[in-house]
Amino acid sequence: MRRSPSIATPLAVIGASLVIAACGTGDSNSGDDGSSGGTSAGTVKGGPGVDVAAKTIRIGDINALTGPASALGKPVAAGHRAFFKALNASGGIDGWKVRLTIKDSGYQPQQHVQIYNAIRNKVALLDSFGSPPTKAIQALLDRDKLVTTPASFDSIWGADPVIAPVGTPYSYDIANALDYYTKQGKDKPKIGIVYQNDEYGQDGLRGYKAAKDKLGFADGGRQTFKAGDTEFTAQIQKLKTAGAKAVVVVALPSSTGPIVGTAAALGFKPQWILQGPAFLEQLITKDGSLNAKPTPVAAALKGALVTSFSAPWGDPGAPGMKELVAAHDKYEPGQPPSIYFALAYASSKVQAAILRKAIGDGDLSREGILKAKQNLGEVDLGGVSPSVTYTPDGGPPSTKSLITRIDPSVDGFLKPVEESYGSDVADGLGTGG
Amino acid sequence: MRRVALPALVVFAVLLPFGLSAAQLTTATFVVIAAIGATGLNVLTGYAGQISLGHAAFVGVGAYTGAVLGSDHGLSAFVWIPAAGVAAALLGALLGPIALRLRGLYLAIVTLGLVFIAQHVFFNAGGLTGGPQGRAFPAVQLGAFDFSPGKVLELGAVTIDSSGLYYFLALILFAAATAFTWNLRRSRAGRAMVALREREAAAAVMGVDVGRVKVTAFVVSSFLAGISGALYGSYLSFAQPDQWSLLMSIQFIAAVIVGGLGTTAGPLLGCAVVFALPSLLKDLPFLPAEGSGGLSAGDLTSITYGLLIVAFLTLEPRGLVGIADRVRRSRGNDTPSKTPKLTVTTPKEAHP
Amino acid sequence: MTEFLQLLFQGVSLGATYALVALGFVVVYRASGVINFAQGAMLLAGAYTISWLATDIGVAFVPAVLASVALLALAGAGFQAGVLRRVAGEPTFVLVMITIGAGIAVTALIEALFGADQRLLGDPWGSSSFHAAGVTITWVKLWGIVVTVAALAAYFAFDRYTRWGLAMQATAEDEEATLSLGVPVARVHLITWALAGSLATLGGLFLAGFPSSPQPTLGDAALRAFPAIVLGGLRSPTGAVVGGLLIGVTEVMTSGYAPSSLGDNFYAVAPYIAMILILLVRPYGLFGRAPAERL
Amino acid sequence: MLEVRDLTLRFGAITAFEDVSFDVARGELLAVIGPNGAGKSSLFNVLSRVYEPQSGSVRLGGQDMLARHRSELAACGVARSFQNLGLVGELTALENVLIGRDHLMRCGALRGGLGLARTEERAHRDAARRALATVGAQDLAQRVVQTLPYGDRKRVELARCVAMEPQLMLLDEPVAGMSAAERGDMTELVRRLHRDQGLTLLLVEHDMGMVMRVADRVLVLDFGRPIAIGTPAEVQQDERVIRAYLGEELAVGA
Repeated sequence: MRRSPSIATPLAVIGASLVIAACGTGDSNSGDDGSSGGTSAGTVKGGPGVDVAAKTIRIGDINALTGPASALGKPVAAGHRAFFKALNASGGIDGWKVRLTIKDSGYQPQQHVQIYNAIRNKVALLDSFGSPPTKAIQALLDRDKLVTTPASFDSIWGADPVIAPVGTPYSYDIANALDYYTKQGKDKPKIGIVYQNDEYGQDGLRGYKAAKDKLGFADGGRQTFKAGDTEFTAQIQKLKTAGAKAVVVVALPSSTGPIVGTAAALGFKPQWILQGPAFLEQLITKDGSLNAKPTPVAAALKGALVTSFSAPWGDPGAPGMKELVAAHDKYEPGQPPSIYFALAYASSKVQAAILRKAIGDGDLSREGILKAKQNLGEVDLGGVSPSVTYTPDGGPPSTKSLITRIDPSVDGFLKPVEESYGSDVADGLGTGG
Repeated sequence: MRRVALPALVVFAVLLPFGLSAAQLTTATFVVIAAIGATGLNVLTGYAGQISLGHAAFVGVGAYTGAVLGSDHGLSAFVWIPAAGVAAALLGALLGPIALRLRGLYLAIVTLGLVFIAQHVFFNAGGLTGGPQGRAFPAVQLGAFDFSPGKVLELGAVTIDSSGLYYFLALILFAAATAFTWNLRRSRAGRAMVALREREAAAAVMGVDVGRVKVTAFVVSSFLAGISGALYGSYLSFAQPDQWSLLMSIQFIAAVIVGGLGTTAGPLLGCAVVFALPSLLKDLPFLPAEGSGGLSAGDLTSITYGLLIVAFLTLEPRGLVGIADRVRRSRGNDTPSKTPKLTVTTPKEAHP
Repeated sequence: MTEFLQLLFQGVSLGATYALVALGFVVVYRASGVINFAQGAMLLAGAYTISWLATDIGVAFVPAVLASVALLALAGAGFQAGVLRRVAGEPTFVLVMITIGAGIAVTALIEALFGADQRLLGDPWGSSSFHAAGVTITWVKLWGIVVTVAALAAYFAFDRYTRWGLAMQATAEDEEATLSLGVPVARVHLITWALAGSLATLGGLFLAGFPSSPQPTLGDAALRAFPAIVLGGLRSPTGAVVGGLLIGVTEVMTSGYAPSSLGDNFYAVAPYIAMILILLVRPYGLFGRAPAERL
Repeated sequence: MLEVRDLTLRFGAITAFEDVSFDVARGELLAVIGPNGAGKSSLFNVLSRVYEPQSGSVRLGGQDMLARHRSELAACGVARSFQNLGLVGELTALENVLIGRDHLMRCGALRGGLGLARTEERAHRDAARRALATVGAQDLAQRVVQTLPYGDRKRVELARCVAMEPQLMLLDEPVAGMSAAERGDMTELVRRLHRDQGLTLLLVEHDMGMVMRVADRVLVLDFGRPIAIGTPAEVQQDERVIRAYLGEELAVGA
């Protein structure tokens, strides 16, 4: 006969294990495990991801090469690669070479955490793609004091010393663009906004609201949508009925097309103001190159304002552009010209500047790199993006926006109208959150 | 055989973290956390035969309950972890009556709708969930134990870091959940669930209160989903409403099916495959390095992952436990274990 | 009023596309009791095949569409013969899970082959439109409705007047009995999957048409067709069409008129809420009947 | 004890049975017979609340059965077996019998899962074993039901009915599909339950041999109408019964 069925009562399992509660946790002496050549040699102190003997520094890049953001992640990865290949080929940073480890998290926070834990003791600096995944590792970054450059422009990054965003927060861009737009005309036009119902959209909305309060234009309607939607008629119809003269679009390119296209079909032709990520070269032509077949929405997008991350491709007005295009042509010729490539290139440049300062200070430990970042001061990005400034006080690295206008007849389709536009509205925004 | 296997498994599970790299331990922790939720779904789908694609909603409710009580009200993890289960269970109890009216794949689709409705609520209940921006989740604090990143537990020569602590906490809760469902399956309620799965109308005639049993199955299932969600949110530390997606539900149901429906070992085995496989595949040496052009490792991983599910279920529809059975039988001992086949009653309707 | 008519037109046109997708689900479900979760991936594959033929290869648009419909029909039948036939008789949910796995693989394959960037569809309509009673009607939407009606008519004629249609109905009623009558049930299953592939392609075509474009997220639209099939009743082709239209109109109308107290983007969940409410009243959908209970 | 009055069941235009009335006294064994399609199984399904009748009443010990949900019947003292077996194939015989005791058990999922229901569980396992012993299947307790031969499964099902501790037992073709020897055993078993334990039984059966041997009275249905009721001997002589069975073998004796 079988014994009556039971294994240890679940309660007992929990109870027994809690007996160990006599002990407790303490702080780890973090950071110094797992690094190769972590001791000081010569005059430079090493740290995780730094090989002092071989003079190499490893930078991690947790990117989104698959999944919903992969259209943006791929050029970003290419930009990082191109910059460091060019840098190493020209002798590196005072003889130090930089190695890049690129991993794909598919824009999933859980994957991001897993990958982060895999590489955290092997890298000296980190690139992290996207707001949600970066927020998932933010507590870990703070713990590990790992200086991280997010490919994301949430206003909130300015408040965290280990995060080094390279660029102007979304809300600042919107505020600046609206300031610029309203100052072009004499009367106060009605302005509406269409935004994606996520944190990216919310940050854009924050800029819109601040601008509306400060600049005093009339509300032309606030419409939301979900990423992946294909049907926008109702939203557009409402903006049209409200009589919006200008409409801010905080979207990803896959939604920008349908939004602008629907409006055009309904005979609604406002001044479009696109938040940087809403634009992609493929919105204008088949493969994003100048003479390829135009898309059905290309005509409607002509003249739209775009707060771009970076100067137009090959912009002669930006001294840094020449070097960028050269690096692109030599190392990543397969990547079509993209503002994301330029953005990533610029952010790598900031990382190199941080490392250069840390090497100069003789301290490549995590603490040393963090100190270098906080005391870096202004970094000139050669006009590719507005220059950025890092101080111990934190705050956004840049409050200026690069405002461009869509022109399908030029390479990259963006024509700068203001290289570095600032406004009181933007300056009053703070880091939010 | 079984008497050796269980202690051996326990020893293995306890020693495992010390043989893993930080990344592998993270993966293992996520797997065990997910296995708690899968154990719940195994009760609902494996025992009671109710197919739910809504598990992610319950996981999300648990996670947010934990966050609100633990972070916003500063309660102890002794409170917010169980409370997360209770909150999710309450939602499950509310849904049970709806499930009573629906059969088979109709229920699957309605629960699929639940995921979207829950996401809509999460997106709009900004005060609780942070809205679209997402919110931070509290680290577990159990008395003197602090699970925050950077804290370590030193037991003599052994050091356990934050990931390790989460791993062990999840392991203990998983063991408790498994013991609970093991007992359940061998008690009145568990038998009633199996009877319900096989012959709903006949079970009722035999005196099984079909309504109550269904609600019970939903409650147990969503309770464990809630616990799993609380730990998941806490370990992940930050999440946005779209974290609790249909994909997550599909991963859970895939885990219990791949593991072997209605079996004791199924949920853990299935979770190991479903939640660890993608990260393991990515590290295969023959895949091209990320960003080196051509097919990306990420794409290849997804393709392989999908094809593996297809190939696996085509070759062994009874799941991993079915394979274990085959191996055992080919060695010539033991009768096949009692892996039930889930027969969805496909309602035959008359239509005009 | 104009606004209402405009939204109504958009709703009907969206609903027509959902109807195509929903019919694809129902055709498979009727014959085999399986909900094909790979329908979204098939739709995506259809849209990309059209785009690839029409813009990369340079095939004229109409032949490109016809070729894609044929290719996807073959792919559907191939999947049935190569995979699903091997697991015939296994629990329904194992089969459903297999379709989920196939969906994941196909979606990832498309992304790997074509990249995540948007593409051109290669259709002749673009953004061209005309006006009627103040309502803007884009040609692509109008054609969407026309093709849907034609496809549905063809399907119903096939179902009603050919022996395959009768065989499909019989298989749906009782597979074993049908088999014993000498109906080649295996071929019936092949045909249903081929039909599902064709219908998905047409659905993909119009979902990817202006103002949208072929992009990897298009497959998610199949999820929105779920409420449609449940509303109508999983086994009822008529129900799929009515359900599809209902869901399309509900979605666009709530997008236009839902009060903001219901939360942002209420339209995205309105179809599911409608579905649940209707199922509470009619557990087998509008056109389904409760099955006779078996002991 | 059981009073059935004017019971009518229709499926759309098809009438399963019409105006069926009969009584079953306490301790009586009433057999329902009739040609295929006479409505016998439908009658059982109405009595066990699977089908909803269009009209009529069913009372058990004075209580209105039609007001009860089918899952309450067990608690009211009604047990039934199924023509196509109502067993769960993956479970052991013992577990199947235990399902029949569900309505007699009180511990819920929480206590069951925490392992706090063992006293109750043990008591009911003993009762279930006794029920298996009653039908001579005590050795089958730990066997998985789907591995058992058909005759044994029938016995396990009968054991479950016994374990339900009913006042009224409905048996749906208990010897269908059995070998001659098994039929003999089963007939004996039913007779013992009836005679020795004083159970009230309602029996649907095709096997006239069994019916004639065990039944106190017989109700004959034809095309959904009761055409005769009486002792086995009376019914055998009834002209309408003989006419109804014309062309069908009226197997008398064994």
